Amino acid sequence: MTEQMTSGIELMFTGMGIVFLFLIMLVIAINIMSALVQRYFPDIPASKTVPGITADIDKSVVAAITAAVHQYRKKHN
Amino acid sequence: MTEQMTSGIELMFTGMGIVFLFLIMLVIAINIMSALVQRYFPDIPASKTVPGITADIDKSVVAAITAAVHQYRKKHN
Amino acid sequence: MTEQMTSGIELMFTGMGIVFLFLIMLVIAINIMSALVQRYFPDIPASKTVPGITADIDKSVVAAITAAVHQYRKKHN
Amino acid sequence: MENLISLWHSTGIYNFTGGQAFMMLVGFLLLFLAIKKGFEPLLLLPIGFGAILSNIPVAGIAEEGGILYYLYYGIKTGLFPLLIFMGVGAMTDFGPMLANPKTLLLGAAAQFGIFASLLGALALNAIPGLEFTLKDAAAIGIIGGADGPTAIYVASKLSPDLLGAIAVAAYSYMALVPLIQPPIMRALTTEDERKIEMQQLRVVGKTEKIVFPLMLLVICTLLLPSAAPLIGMFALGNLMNACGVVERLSQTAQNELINIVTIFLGLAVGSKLSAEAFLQVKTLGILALGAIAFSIGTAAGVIMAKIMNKFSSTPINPLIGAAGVSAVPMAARVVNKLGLESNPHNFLLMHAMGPNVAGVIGSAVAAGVLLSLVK
Amino acid sequence: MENLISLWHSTGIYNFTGGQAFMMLVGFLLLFLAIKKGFEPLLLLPIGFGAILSNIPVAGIAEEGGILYYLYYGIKTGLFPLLIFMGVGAMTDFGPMLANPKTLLLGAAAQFGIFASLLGALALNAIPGLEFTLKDAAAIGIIGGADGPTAIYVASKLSPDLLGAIAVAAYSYMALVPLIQPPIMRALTTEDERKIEMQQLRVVGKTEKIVFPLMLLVICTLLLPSAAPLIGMFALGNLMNACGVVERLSQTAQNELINIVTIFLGLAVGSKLSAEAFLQVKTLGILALGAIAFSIGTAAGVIMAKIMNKFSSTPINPLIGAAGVSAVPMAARVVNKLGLESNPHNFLLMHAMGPNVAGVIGSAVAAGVLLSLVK
Amino acid sequence: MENLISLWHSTGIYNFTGGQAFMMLVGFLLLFLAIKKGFEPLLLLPIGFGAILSNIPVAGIAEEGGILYYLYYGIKTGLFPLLIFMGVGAMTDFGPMLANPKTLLLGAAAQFGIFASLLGALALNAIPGLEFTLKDAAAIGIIGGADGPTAIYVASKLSPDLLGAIAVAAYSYMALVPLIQPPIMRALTTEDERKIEMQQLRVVGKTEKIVFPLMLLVICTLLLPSAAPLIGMFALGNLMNACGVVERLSQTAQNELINIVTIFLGLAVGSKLSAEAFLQVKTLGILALGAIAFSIGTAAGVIMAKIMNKFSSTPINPLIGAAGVSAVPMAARVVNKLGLESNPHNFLLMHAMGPNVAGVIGSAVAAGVLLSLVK
Ligand code: NA
Ligand code: NA
Ligand code: NA
Repeated sequence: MTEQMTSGIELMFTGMGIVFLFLIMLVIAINIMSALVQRYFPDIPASKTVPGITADIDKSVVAAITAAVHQYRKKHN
Repeated sequence: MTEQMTSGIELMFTGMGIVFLFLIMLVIAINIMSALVQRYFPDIPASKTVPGITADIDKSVVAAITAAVHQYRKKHN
Repeated sequence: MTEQMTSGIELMFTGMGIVFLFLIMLVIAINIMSALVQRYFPDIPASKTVPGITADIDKSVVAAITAAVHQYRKKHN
Repeated sequence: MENLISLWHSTGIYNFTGGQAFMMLVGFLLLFLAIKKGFEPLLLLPIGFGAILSNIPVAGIAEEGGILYYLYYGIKTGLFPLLIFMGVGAMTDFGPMLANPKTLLLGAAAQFGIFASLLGALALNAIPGLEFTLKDAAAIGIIGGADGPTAIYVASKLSPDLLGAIAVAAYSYMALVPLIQPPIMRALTTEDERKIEMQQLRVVGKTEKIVFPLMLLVICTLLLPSAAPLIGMFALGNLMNACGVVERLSQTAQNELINIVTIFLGLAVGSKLSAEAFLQVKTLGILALGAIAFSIGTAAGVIMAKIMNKFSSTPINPLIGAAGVSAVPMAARVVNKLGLESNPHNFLLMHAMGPNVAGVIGSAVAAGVLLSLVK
Repeated sequence: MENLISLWHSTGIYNFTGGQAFMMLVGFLLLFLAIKKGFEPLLLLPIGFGAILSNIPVAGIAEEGGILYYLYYGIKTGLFPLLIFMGVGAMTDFGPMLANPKTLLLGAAAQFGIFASLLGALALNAIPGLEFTLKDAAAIGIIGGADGPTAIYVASKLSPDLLGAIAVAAYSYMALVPLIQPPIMRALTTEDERKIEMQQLRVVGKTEKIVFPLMLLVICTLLLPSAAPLIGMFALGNLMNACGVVERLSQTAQNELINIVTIFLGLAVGSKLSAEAFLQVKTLGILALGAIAFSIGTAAGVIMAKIMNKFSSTPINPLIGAAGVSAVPMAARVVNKLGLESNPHNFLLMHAMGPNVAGVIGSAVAAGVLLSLVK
Repeated sequence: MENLISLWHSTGIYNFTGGQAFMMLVGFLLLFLAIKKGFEPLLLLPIGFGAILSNIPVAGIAEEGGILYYLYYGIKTGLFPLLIFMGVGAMTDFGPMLANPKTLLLGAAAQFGIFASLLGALALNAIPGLEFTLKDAAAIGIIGGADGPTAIYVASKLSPDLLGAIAVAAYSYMALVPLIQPPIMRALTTEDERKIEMQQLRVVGKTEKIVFPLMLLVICTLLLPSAAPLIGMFALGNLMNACGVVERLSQTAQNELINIVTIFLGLAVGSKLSAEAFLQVKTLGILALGAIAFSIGTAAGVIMAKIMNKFSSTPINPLIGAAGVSAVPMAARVVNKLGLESNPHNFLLMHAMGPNVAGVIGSAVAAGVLLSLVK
């Protein structure tokens, strides 16, 4: 086996080792962090859309608005 | 006539010649391409707006939406 | 007092002098300009929003549209 | 006291040269034309402002270390005009042209303005004190292409010192198209000709629109690779729009990217409006030749359309030849207006859009010829 | 094995210096202030992140070849702060100021903070170990201008090593305006003064708004061309917005362009927050002087307003003088809040916007003075 | 006449080399795949177009003075891939991963494809005429990361000559994920395993999402600072989005900025598709190794998931291991599809998103290892 190949194999072991080490550390850190945050800084689950409002608009209205926005964009850009 | 002028005139003839040659080639190529495409790869005429939907919205609604979009943009930018 | 301090104090007087001189000139220029413009080039007060339209849309409609725009943006970006 | 004297010596009043003052007035004139007269405001406003900024004494905004100096690299490298061209490509619909490809020839004929004014520039060398090199003449001629980014691209390569005047002339005359073209168009056509109605154009499918920019690029590669930077970026923009699968890139190219580059390009062009470069008899020559270029281009387009009308199986309204100079979409609108004057049912806009966008290709081709032959 | 040792030698743990660790904590502190305390998050978040990135050992993100190194060119050339200033100009409405031009003087008075803290910096040289040059002192003083891009622009020209600390101080104190200003404003005014209602402002027409930025640029050119880069780009943005004919450019300048540049500028400023540059007694001096600058500027504005109220035919509420430091629009909001506390019908927001935007001009003028006199 | 000959000598027909013609065909093939087959069109369209432009004879678009030459600086400096990574970070939701952190290990296992194909490249040196250095092998291996910007970043640092082929392979195989992965996934799992339903994920709060990118950066700093440019810009984007206080910056990073950079990056990558660099046996090796890398990565992910399912208290469907290669979000969608095939009530999309985004981190870490150990 060539020297290059040897260093390649070594690289593979080191590399995969580091990748696993890194992500295992991350798993541990996440677990600790999540526990701490949920215990000491709990927050209301983030919900980006306001479902109440969105649900009220039926699809045809959304379609109409989408088209209007399209028109608006075309005119204004 | 100066030498410069001579080369200018020569440039004019060469230039217009190339321009025409180029665009004539393009006309020929378009004709061939259009024939081929319409024969072998016909597609439904592209229509970017959906007229049905757009037509349904009367102008005042569009105006209202445009204004709303304006407000939205101001707030969110 | 150090020489540096002296030049600092000098700088302060010159600086504040220039700042005031500049802005006083600007005040004078604005007064002249406004008088001239209002006399010779009067224009209808600029109003960027069209209050009539905006007022007609009640808040819930605006909210609905805002949500729709949001959806539209998410889909189209 | 020392400070005060040093400050006084650094005021604009103390340092102003007549040339700078004059060029700032030119800048204000451009702003006036842009804002009050609506002359191509998107470009002439930043150009005018750039002219003012670069002629402020002491500040050195267009000199090394100043912002306009750095922005000018975008022109020097060709980046800015080519990115604008990409954006324009993305905004261009080749549908009307593909529906009636022979109108491409009108976009060829109208380029005669370019070469005629090139000759004109050389002829002006007869006047003592004027000395245009062949490169200068070519850069001036390209004004007749009626296409801003092409003119800036060519001028930056062939004659950067004249860039300011050339860009100003190009955009000003594009804005003046509704004044320059109609008399020429009326003079060269009869009332009957202007009344000619044209057959409705077929709808061009998506596949043709996708294939076209690629075909254009191939022909350019084979015949005239020196035009490939311009034609290539134009075709890229057009393809991004036509293909429909990279909508977000196409939108950005047409909007934010072209807007950013427009501001930078305008300012950088303005930085070439220095007193030394602009306050020369040459500039008057450039302005005169630019007007001639537009006029001759218009005339050549109309005459070509008249000839084609003679030989064509379907009627061709000679007015649409005027749109061949490009100046998209103004020239096409002018055609439409004149058509409606003679015949209220004659909507020529779509028919004029074909030669109009063909004119963009035509002047890019002419630019390629000049870039490859003028050395 | 060799690999493992070589890897160990390339870990952060192995290479960390105390200074880097400390500066990363500073970065996290800035992120905390930005995200949790709402301190100017648009700038402090990228600055804080840039501080972290540039202090990561081994990675060399702020050294040649690293991304922050390249982004810093945008500050070195002045491009980034000037483009931000253009965007700010496009967002600024000079209407309230034009309706009551004498409030411009409040924007002049508040610049006293700049020169007072400049003197303060020189005075600190008495402390052994501290050594501020006149350039350093000027760069520190500009914190009192309460205007981020101006501070960064001046610091990058006069004292790039202090840039990080100066930018952080400037933006932090701008965020702290609601805490710093009220006690000073209350101390210097009586309850009756705070109750003063001001006359409603006239509506300013479009033409005046178009002419103003041009007039501003002309005066700057004549009196103080060294301020022309700042004032010029500000006026350009303002004109683009006011004229109404280049709406798409104005929108891009206010949104996408300023956003892109803000990210880049913040990161690049962060790259100057290295341990060697920041972990010095100087930094404490800068932070102290910054607070003094804001306080003195506020006081000077309020006192000026009191004086003007004495001599003015129409009543002037002294509180609006505090808005003269700029810190747009926070300072104006603080004024409004204090006005409402004393008199629930007293809406001072619009009246405070005049001095507020005047303060931006005022500090750009002060910047011009410093750039032209401090060598 | 001289002109005509000179023109003829400047045509593409006269100057075409076979290599250029072939590379233009490769460019057209990429356009075809992008437009008609929907292969990662956002990148492959500009790359394909860039390939065409850079192989146009005479024009020199990728040589000094040409636009692609200048755009390539954005890759050389690392700016473009890192900005894309920032944008991707802003678009990434770490919620599903934070809800089930052990799935991160799947994103680790799938990186085995990188190192396996690195070995493969070295093994190919046995074939006469092929000569991959360790740097080349590392750059090729990173294709297995299934992440475009990471591959481009690493290749530009380690083996710029292979950049074109590597980028094309990376994006092509990402587009081919729906073809490459399913057979491997089916072969390695039983029907019963594919039917496994997973517990619904808890909702992850905003604070955890804010803290995560910072934590990621800290761990990266401590363990592997050579990955910090990639991880750092990714974390910055993610933080800007998660924190909610710099919405306008986050939006710009996800939209206009990433779009602009994508166009530029694609064109610049295309400029590395020159005949000399691409028309080598090496390229075939790269394409073969890329496919192997994806396959092995997929297999490693699935096997890891099977092992974890054995030891886990809650059930883990082995299919989600395939998503560990990244190729966001295609790989997760493929998982979802296969899950539904075996069990119509089995929605694995969210469960697969965890390993999917973990795979992005995993390949950035692998990139850091390669950048720090391969010299
Ligand atoms: Na033209
Ligand atoms: Na200020
Ligand atoms: Na990956």
